[in-house]
Amino acid sequence: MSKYEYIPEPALVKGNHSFSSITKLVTDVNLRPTPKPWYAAMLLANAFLGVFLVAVAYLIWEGTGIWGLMNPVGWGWAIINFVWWVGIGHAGTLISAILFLFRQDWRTAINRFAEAMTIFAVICALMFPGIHVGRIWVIYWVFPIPNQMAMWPNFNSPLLWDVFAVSTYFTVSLLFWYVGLVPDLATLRDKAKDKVRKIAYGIAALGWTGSGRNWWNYEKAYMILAGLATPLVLSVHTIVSFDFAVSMIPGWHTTIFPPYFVAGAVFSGFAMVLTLMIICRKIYGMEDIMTDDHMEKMNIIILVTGSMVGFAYMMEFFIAWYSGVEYEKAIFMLRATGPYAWAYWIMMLCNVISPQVFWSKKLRRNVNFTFFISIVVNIGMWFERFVITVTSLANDYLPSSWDYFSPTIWDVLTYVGTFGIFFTLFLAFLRFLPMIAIAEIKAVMPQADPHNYDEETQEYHPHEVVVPKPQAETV
Amino acid sequence: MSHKPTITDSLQFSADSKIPQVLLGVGVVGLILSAIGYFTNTDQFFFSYLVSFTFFTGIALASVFMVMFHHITKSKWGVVVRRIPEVFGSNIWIWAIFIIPVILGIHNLYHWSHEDAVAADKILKGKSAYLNTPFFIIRQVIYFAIWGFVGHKLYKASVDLEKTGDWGITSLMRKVSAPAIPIFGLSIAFASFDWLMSLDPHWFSTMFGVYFFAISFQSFWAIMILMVFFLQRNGYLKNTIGQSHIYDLGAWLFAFTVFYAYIAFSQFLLIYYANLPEETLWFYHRLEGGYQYIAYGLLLFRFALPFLVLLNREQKHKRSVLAFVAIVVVTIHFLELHWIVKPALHPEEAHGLSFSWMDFSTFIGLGGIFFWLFFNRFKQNSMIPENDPKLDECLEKTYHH
Amino acid sequence: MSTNDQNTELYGILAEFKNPKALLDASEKVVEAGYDKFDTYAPFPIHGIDKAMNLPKSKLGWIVLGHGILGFTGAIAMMYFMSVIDYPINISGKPFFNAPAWVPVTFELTVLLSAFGAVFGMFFLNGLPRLNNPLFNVERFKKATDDGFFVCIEASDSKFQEDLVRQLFEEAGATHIEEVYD
Amino acid sequence: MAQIFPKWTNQVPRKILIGLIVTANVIILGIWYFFSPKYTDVGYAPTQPVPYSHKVHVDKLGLDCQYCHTSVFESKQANIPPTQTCMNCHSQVLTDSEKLEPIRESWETGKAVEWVRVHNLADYAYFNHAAHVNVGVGCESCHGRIDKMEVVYQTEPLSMSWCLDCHREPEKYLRPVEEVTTMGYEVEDQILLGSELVKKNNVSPPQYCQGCHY
Repeated sequence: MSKYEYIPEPALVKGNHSFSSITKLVTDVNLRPTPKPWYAAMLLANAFLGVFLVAVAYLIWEGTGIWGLMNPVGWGWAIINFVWWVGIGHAGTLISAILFLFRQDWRTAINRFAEAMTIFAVICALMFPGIHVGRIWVIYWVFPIPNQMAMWPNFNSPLLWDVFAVSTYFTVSLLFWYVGLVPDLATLRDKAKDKVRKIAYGIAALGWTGSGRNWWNYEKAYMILAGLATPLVLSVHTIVSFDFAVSMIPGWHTTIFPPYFVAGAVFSGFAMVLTLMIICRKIYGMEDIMTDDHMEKMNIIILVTGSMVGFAYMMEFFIAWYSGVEYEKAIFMLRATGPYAWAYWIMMLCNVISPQVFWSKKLRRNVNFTFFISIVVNIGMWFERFVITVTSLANDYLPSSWDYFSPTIWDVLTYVGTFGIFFTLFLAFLRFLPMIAIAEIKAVMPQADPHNYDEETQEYHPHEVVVPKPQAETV
Repeated sequence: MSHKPTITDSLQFSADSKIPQVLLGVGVVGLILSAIGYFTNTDQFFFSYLVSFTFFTGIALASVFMVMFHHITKSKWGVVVRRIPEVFGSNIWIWAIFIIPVILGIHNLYHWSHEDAVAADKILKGKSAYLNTPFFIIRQVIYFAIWGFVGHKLYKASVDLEKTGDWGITSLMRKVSAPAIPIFGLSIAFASFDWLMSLDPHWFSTMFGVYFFAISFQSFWAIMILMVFFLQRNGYLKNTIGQSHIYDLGAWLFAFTVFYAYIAFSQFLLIYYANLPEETLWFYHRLEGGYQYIAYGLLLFRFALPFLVLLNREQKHKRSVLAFVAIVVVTIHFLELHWIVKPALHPEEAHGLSFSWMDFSTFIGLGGIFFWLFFNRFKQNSMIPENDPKLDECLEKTYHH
Repeated sequence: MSTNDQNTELYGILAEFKNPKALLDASEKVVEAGYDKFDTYAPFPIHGIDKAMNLPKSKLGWIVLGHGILGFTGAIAMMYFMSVIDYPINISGKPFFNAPAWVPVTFELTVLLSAFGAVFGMFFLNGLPRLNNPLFNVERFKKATDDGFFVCIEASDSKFQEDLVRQLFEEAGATHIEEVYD
Repeated sequence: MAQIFPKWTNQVPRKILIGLIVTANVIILGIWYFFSPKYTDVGYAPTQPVPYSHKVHVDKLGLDCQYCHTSVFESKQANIPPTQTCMNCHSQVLTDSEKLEPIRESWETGKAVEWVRVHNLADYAYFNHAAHVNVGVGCESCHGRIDKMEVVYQTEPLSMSWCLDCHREPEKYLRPVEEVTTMGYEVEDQILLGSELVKKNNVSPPQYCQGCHY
């Protein structure tokens, strides 16, 4: 009839769920006995955590000399991993805050999950600036608290802005996450059978009752937090980009860095959320809530942000040529053809080319393929930070000091070890906290809207969309 | 939701309204006056013209962007106001004729277009593969071909949907919008390099395309607010565009105020901080000789005032407040373009902030034509995209607030 | 509140309703009847319940604004004291009062303090944490965090009369009514 | 559902809040006080291989600082004297003292006595004795009344803020160069004298980072 097919909005929750079946679906994960595979996974995560602890202990004992740092590359894997983890963290806040402001109700299926990922990723990220100073016991010097050196932090330093940005980001994300959790913790408190859980969830829920007066302030607070977190999340990776961009190093000093870093962060963050979501919804049987439609929407965001990153790569290259500055031109030529060309092309392939496959609707909805691409993207984003950090330093203004950077085993172990932190925390989260925002998902179900009830009988009467017949053939 | 909302307004812009004629008259007078300026002070004419041209072109481009985002995100909040940007976008292919004076004035505007100057300048020689007159013209043709096509295509799809009631057309809109967004992104960035950045041909900033996008988009929302108020003052769509829709426009203006501040500040900070001579000169010229007052004005009136006023929910509901902020933003947008463009005129002489009557005559002239084109098309069809699948939800959202 | 754990004192009357719409209508009726010490309980925020309950505007915005201003001025004052008054150091020839460079920290502290205001202000306005609540004595009240919709009129309301309250709830279509003791 | 928590728990949050505020302040003040060199370093008095008494040699016998620490006006270091300096007298005086056995041993073997360093600045801080004494910073300003010490101990914190106290207001501490080694130096109007000396010697102590850290 028509040349084009109208695709109606998919329902947010699949299956025939009631409020109580949603509660049961989500809280059962936390309340039933711990499954054996969970212990196995936790053990594995703890092993990696152990690797991290050993690597850090040795680092503190021996100093940063155990890493592959050298002249001229004095900033190696620590900064790369820091930026990578912080970037991953961005998706959680983006989903919970920005999509909330844009009234994207589909976010409710994944926001809890993504926020948890944010917090754990930021914890992993914070490890690196913490340990890279070498003398971790004087790390309190970075905070503006009085000390007997009569010394204050340097507020002109982008590294100090980082301290404020990342710690604020961590704190606000944690608060945001916790505020979202309170009603669900109350649900768990009321569902729990044994004493220990009752007390633990009871304390954490702060005595939440679901009072209308409380919800009223609560919604206001949530809205304000979303409004605060939105510029905050943009500011964090912007300030991380300032670490590089306020300097004069060719390849670092370029004005597009702030939005480009933010786009890259969202890009890698969504990829990580997808990786985790695809595994978890399978294991825990949450396919009714985390549907393929969610996956498709996230894949579109990956496509968009991947293209934005590609746009920035192009602008950098073009302007480097256009600027007429020899050093800028040289560094970009060296990136593409020099000693690190392999890393550059991995980055290009993973970040710019690979997400372009999501132009295909079929691939956007293919679970296995999405899983594959989500991992590819995260590899690509790691290499992006590698390319930025290492190439610009290894080949800077003075060719006589050019050198080739290689990591040591301790660089690798420290990085691999952070996965231990991440998965230990994440597994604990899955086990003990509701992985889906129960109250929020209920609120976006059609049954929750009083307008979907009949005025007289107060019976549920969902609104149905009727696609009209075209009046005439499309011209 | 059981009852379908009914539209009580007339959706047809009056065919015998005098508004288009008046606008056409104003536009023609403005352009004729400007033409006189061309003979009295040619350089001044072209610089003034460029400011006005980028002003209105930026609005039209932002309009198409807004429509594309609307389709891509399947938004429902703005269906009732969507026809306005659709019509702005639909005229880009006609608007393309106004790039011709910029091309004609290329030697007055752009230092790099002088071959002797390029030959004497090592840096310009390096850029000459991009910055040369024939390629400049080719690029303008490509830009306007893309923009004109997409803008008109999306308008036509919307009208088709209105006429036929075929919801399947929404899929077409999405299919056009999705690839057009990255193409628009690139073309707008390069257009901003061509029109504005290359006025100072030694200067460069990777962010400049995003910056031009940000300033244009912010003032686009202000124009939208003013357009809606203008229509409602003339008795149109009074009940169709409700308080909540106007609130949403205010919220978007607020959001893009923050976005603008973010982009503009980042660009400034990075250049200020590294303090490299090849970059800071641009800001140096724009922070002296009176131009610093516009720069401070940007901080105060383009960011601080709209931000502080619109922070409060209540204020975004007040029509007088919104109108005031919108007028301030539009004015400061004009001043910001002036601030970008004018210091490049006579860069070698001691220069200072000055306004010529041509700044205003070109603005009025191009503005008159721009809005004449708008109303001319606006009256041909319904003022809102009727039969849009999301229209009912959009109309109903008054109760959400 | 007394410290003995005897549940003897009447705290209020709790009624359960079958769905959000019924709760919305019921709270409208409670307001119409002139009660003001009452509350509704639901597992999620219900659209329009604020109007039905005739709730005043939340004061939270002002709390957040206050904290935001504190963060903003505090940040600038802190940096001014540390980098201009107490120990000025020349950093790459920039002025001591390096306004553009101070934007990030000022921004972050403004957001941080505002967020504290929003979260702790919300808990403060809601009277949380409050681990012991008379309503928890009611077995059915468990459903309030699952799929139950409740209204409770408190005994401390000046208009409170047990039989009238019960009657009101019955007329509003409550599925279950019981007393709450503290 | 039954209550999980008794009523008294409703009062706990307030107490926790107050506790947290107190704890936070205690931690900050604690670090400020206990992590400072004033607390950790002042009073450090290691046992030396030979119980050399400054009190006896300086206060009672009247030796000048420079008799032993000869290089203080010329060098970055105020040197510890070689065994030779001790033997100048102790080849004749107290030749049988048991306490002086390590000195005689060193004299015979040629191996230096291993004195324990008392005033130890961090490696990242550059300090030059000559630069300080030549503009009139007295020995006692940093080392205290050495002439009264049986065993040398650290009297000042040597923390950065302590350095800065003088670098910011040198006129409060400076004395004429010829009085540098004087112990117990006093003057009627220190500020007046100090200001004159600052002007005369053109003293401008660095307060930027690279003054000491490079």
